[in-house]
Amino acid sequence: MDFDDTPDEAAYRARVRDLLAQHAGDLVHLDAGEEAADAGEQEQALRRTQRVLAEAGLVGVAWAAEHGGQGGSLAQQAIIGQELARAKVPSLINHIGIGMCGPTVIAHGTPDQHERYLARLLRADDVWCQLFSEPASGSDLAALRTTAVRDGDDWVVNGQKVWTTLAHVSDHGILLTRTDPDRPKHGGLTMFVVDMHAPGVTVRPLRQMGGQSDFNEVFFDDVRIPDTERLGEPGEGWRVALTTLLNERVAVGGGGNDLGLSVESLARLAAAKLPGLTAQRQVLARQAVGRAAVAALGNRYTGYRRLTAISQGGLPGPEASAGKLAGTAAAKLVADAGVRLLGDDAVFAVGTGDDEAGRWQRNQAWLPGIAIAGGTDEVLRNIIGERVLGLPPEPREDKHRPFNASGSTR
Amino acid sequence: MDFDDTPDEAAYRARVRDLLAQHAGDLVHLDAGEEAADAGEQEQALRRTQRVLAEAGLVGVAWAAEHGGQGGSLAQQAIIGQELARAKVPSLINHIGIGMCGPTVIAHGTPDQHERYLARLLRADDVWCQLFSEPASGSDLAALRTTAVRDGDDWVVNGQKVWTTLAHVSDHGILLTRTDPDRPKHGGLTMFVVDMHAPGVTVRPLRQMGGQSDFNEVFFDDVRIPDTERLGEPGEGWRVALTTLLNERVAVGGGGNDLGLSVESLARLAAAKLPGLTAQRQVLARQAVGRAAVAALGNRYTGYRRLTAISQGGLPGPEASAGKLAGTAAAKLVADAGVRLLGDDAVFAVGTGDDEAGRWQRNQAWLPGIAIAGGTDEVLRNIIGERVLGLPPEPREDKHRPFNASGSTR
Amino acid sequence: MNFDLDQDQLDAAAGAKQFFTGQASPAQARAALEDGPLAPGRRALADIGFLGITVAEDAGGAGGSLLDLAVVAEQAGAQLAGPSLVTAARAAVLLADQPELAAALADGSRAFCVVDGSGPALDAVGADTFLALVDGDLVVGGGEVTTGQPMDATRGLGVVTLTDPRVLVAGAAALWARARDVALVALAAEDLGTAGKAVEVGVAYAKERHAFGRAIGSYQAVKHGLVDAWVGVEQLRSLVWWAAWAADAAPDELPLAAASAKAFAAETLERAAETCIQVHGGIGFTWEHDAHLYWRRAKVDRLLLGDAAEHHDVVAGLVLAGALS
Amino acid sequence: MNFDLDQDQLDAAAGAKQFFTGQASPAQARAALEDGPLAPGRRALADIGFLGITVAEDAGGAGGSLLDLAVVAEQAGAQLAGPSLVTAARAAVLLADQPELAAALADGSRAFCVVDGSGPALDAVGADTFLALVDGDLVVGGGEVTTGQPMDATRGLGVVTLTDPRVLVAGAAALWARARDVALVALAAEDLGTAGKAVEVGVAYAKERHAFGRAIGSYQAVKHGLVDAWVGVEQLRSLVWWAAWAADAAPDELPLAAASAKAFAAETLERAAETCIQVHGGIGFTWEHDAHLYWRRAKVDRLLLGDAAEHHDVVAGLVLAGALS
Repeated sequence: MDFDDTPDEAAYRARVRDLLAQHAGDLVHLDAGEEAADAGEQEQALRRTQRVLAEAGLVGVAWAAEHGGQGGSLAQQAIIGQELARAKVPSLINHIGIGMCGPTVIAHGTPDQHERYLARLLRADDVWCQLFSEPASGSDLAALRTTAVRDGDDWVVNGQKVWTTLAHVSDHGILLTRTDPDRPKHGGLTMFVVDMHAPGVTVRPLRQMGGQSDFNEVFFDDVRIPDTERLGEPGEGWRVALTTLLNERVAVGGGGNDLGLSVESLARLAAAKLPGLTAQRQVLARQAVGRAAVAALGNRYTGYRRLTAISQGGLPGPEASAGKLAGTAAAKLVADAGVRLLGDDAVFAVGTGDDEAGRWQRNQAWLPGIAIAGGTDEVLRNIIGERVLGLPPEPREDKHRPFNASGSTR
Repeated sequence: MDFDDTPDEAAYRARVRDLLAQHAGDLVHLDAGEEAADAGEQEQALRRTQRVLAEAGLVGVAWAAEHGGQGGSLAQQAIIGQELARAKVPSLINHIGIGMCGPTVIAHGTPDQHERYLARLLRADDVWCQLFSEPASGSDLAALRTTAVRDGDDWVVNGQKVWTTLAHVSDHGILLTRTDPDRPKHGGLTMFVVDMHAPGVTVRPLRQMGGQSDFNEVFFDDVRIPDTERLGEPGEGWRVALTTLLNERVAVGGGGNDLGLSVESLARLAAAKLPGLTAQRQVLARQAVGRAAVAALGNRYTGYRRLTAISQGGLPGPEASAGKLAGTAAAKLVADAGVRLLGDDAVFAVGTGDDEAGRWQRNQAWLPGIAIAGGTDEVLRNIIGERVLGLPPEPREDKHRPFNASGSTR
Repeated sequence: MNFDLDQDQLDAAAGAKQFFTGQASPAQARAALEDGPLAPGRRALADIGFLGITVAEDAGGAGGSLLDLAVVAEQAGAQLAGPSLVTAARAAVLLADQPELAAALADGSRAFCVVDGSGPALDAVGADTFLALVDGDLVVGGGEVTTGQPMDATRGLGVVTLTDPRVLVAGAAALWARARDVALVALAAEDLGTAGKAVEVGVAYAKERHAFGRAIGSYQAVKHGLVDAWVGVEQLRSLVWWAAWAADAAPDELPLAAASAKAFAAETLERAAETCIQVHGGIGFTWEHDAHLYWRRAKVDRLLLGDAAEHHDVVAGLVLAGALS
Repeated sequence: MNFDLDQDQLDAAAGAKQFFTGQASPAQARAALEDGPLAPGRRALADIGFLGITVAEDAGGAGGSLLDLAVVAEQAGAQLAGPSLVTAARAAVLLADQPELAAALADGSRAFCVVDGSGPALDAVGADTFLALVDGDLVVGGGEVTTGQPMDATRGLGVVTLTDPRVLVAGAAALWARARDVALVALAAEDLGTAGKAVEVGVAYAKERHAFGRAIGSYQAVKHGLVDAWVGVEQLRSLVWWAAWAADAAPDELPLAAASAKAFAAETLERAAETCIQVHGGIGFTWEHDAHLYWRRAKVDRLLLGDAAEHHDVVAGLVLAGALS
């Protein structure tokens, strides 16, 4: 047992670090939490950063060489992630495309689609998004209602998607539609690549309770998609989507990173604030800080176990869901300990909101979403209960009914 | 709003207090938690106490006069309960008979059964128990497997009951059996009055995790019950049992009493122990005591609202389930605060176990059972969710299948 | 034993519900986050008489009990109304022997704010008359108000610097303490209303929203979460009623009852609001949905007038001193 | 990054599982409540070499790491074995420079007990050699043991009065502190085993027991409770491994890791044991069922060597002093 790189990993890390230093002038660098003033400029800078990294061979390393990747390992990909963070280079703008859309196109696309999309995706010439969730189908994804109807060589799409990360800057998306409502819910779905600039596509940012907009709503109004943009056979959309979701798990990974403000930032806040509290409040604040730290450390070291499995060539299994569950719980303890230390300041946030109090206040308002987005706590518990512990699923009355006749259409 | 008796209630209370004083010499008196050394003597004394109270008109006051009661109100019954507690007279030995078995016999029995049983029950000439639960049917009561098969003028009973309070001292019981396994689970049940001294009835005390035995197992081995002891029609047992369960709710009532050791005993313990703790431990112990007290008070005053409803002539509804849920939660907080104050002493309990530490230790070991006995937390939450909040029930696949063919037989 | 509202109080609650449903809403609380006005606002609250419920009749109030005020405050909380009846209840106690100021409280001609310590004060924004305890005396004066970016804009939070304070009542520590306890009860009553509403909204959605072929409220994870929140609301209701009753009928019990109600309110509202968001899934954490407005109220109110830890400590102190025996 | 057991450790765990499954059980823990002997007992633990895992080779031990011991301790915990490997691990540190005593620890010829303060000490019952820190010095001696009626009889709890203590190591505060941290890790490892077993037993029952026509494990209330307990066990496993690794490979991290593991162990085992009882329903709180034996272990272990509050405070102190940066 150790926490060091293997010789191979160390050599790879050195090469990555070297490349990042070499190209430092062409990359965006941001402190955590910092944002560029102009969103458009920011987008261009992030696209440029990804192109530079792609040209240096640091994007899509785990993809096969024939698709523009390096045929590398998930461990190498994790090392790149760590080194980017260390160099304060923000996440790749096309992380959804690389992690989810690209692998889906690779697995189910035609050679022509591979040719047209993959290289451009890795260079961020095209940014991609994933269009699955709908207002009436969140946890129950297969209940989606966006329809695609065959019309000559095209399909005509109508409906609405939601929770679409990056849709506002995307050029393409993978789009899950219902093409046969007479079949049971999972059986009537078909996947497409959609041009986000096509007529009839409208993107609207979705404002969250904290005020920020991490997601979009996307409306499809008689949008025409050529049949050549289909991914997989008609009616096979659910199977195609499972590829995407498996890759989402690989991409998210439950790597044990802190969600929201880190336990280190809690430690700094506590060191600054604790001496000013009464003796009684110090006792209580220390309990809250200690408990939050233990939870965050438990999650962090559990993440190291998963990284070890990946580093040994494994794929993240359903137990990765436990990482998000525990990470969410730890994040809530960290946030609450921070707010407790700040007291009134946290709710009141005098000034611009860029101060410490404002940061913790925003963190607090962002947290309720993390127990929902990317799989609600309830769905994650079902996944772990059924796929890890082997507990029986609940009875499902909806699985075999024609979608038209199902309660899901309500 | 007030917490006083109405003039009628005050007059009734005075009369009860008077009667209790008058008969004091013939009644058992015990401090809370105290027990007689000899169980047999204790049983006789409790039977005698109930007979004296019955003759004074203080037993079964809410029963109709034609059945030996006083035609009084539930409020009067509550007043008697309070005054018995105040005079340190323990609960009536036949409280199951009065609260549940008697009302079931009244509602579904023949005039002959009324004649033979009710007066003797009120005087504790016969003690009664309720034989419903089985090893394989706890929360899912209707899944019971004890069979009764018609044989001439008799029914022959085989099977096992469990969690039977008072079975070891009972003379009669109401017994729910399966008489038609080909019908759906609720449809094939029949209720009987069983003679607990009949050949083939074996009672075995069931030891709980804390060491005490509040319940029994009861085995039926070819026990013959004359058809004249049937309560209700064959196949109507579930409907008869619902009468019993409704009356159980009335009897238990969720009256807001502390479960386990009282918040007052926690206050006394805290006053004694707190000064000996470090400043840090005092802060934490005060948090635990305060939180437990608030929970206990919330439960107590919610009980007063239910008592008010009864006092105004209402019947306890499904919201009484909330009383047990909240009472259980409060009891856990009280127990944990007490154990926290005692620290090592609580787990170690030097001496006879009759000291303060032993009492809190026993309380702690008794608590896990209260979240289960008399309706698990989970079942209570279903009841409140469905009958109070109107949330839809879960799909039930077992309701309409013949019992023989159901998963419930596993 | 008659631990229930009487018919007048039930009627008052129904009237208040109608008023607040018409005059305030989560939508207006949302608008207040972007500088919209408070709803229903001081003027409307004065006109319907809610600012004077506990003001003496000869000062133009209704001379009602704190319980009368609590049933109205519950309805105010359900609609996230502002300004708060907490301030009205608290000022009415402080101004019991000041008929002119009390009349100005009841008729809304002055906008009061009661200031504790140096933290943000409730209803400071727009206030013109400030009450505070300075060196044991009750003082009144003007004030300078600094505003921030509070989680909940309906609370009118501001940090106050008193200007030109003059002594109104010398040696007013006991009066101040009673007024603060009364404020705790009124705040717990508003929180009761908000928490009850959050549960109601969650229950309604759980009946309507379907997933995997059935209403999500049929799943135990959703059902049991709502039940626990509901049970908390009903326990809170009992504590609020007890505390409000005690204020008038059993003043010795008020400190224990008020601290209990406030401590329980803080945690009950927080859980109810978080449950409301969680039950709604994605839609529940959007700006346009009401759930976060209940949640914002919860996050602010749990700290107002002392958090649960402070009041649990108070309860422990009273219990240790024999309050339950 | 290789945060996993190696093949030797996996083999050791499998061997230990076989040993403890054969030599100890909840049934024997139940019998111990009525004065039955500890199982497997000191003799058997010495014979298989488990008392000497971390004793130096030249003192007759295996010279293994704390992680080697932790994987065995986990299996001991799963069967509620006694006496505890916590004592062996802790004494091995204290006796690092005392080859004769260390040999007597490893071969079981002496029965050790390590005594902190005045509370009940682990493995005091039947011990003949007591180690304690007196005025900063490590002392060894005999002792008089007073027994009580502990919740869990497998822990050999007793209050110890030292007799004839002699100084073994002068100025041993740092040694004592390290030994105590090592004890925390071993205790957390035993708790990991007990908690894992309680979850396993609960899961098995939830698959088998039916209510309302389906296995109770299909109900979310049951399923999610077990999942939360399981997630806790896996987090605890990571903390135990980290702390055990740190003891040998990164001693600076040991205090933070050990306190974290012990704090988390206390609450994780308690929740797992309570979940196990609750899942079993009525049968779960009977004397004859194993569930309460896990629960008894939980109720005792959460207080042994300091409760969660004590260790959360330690963690906070270390974090505030920069342990994470």
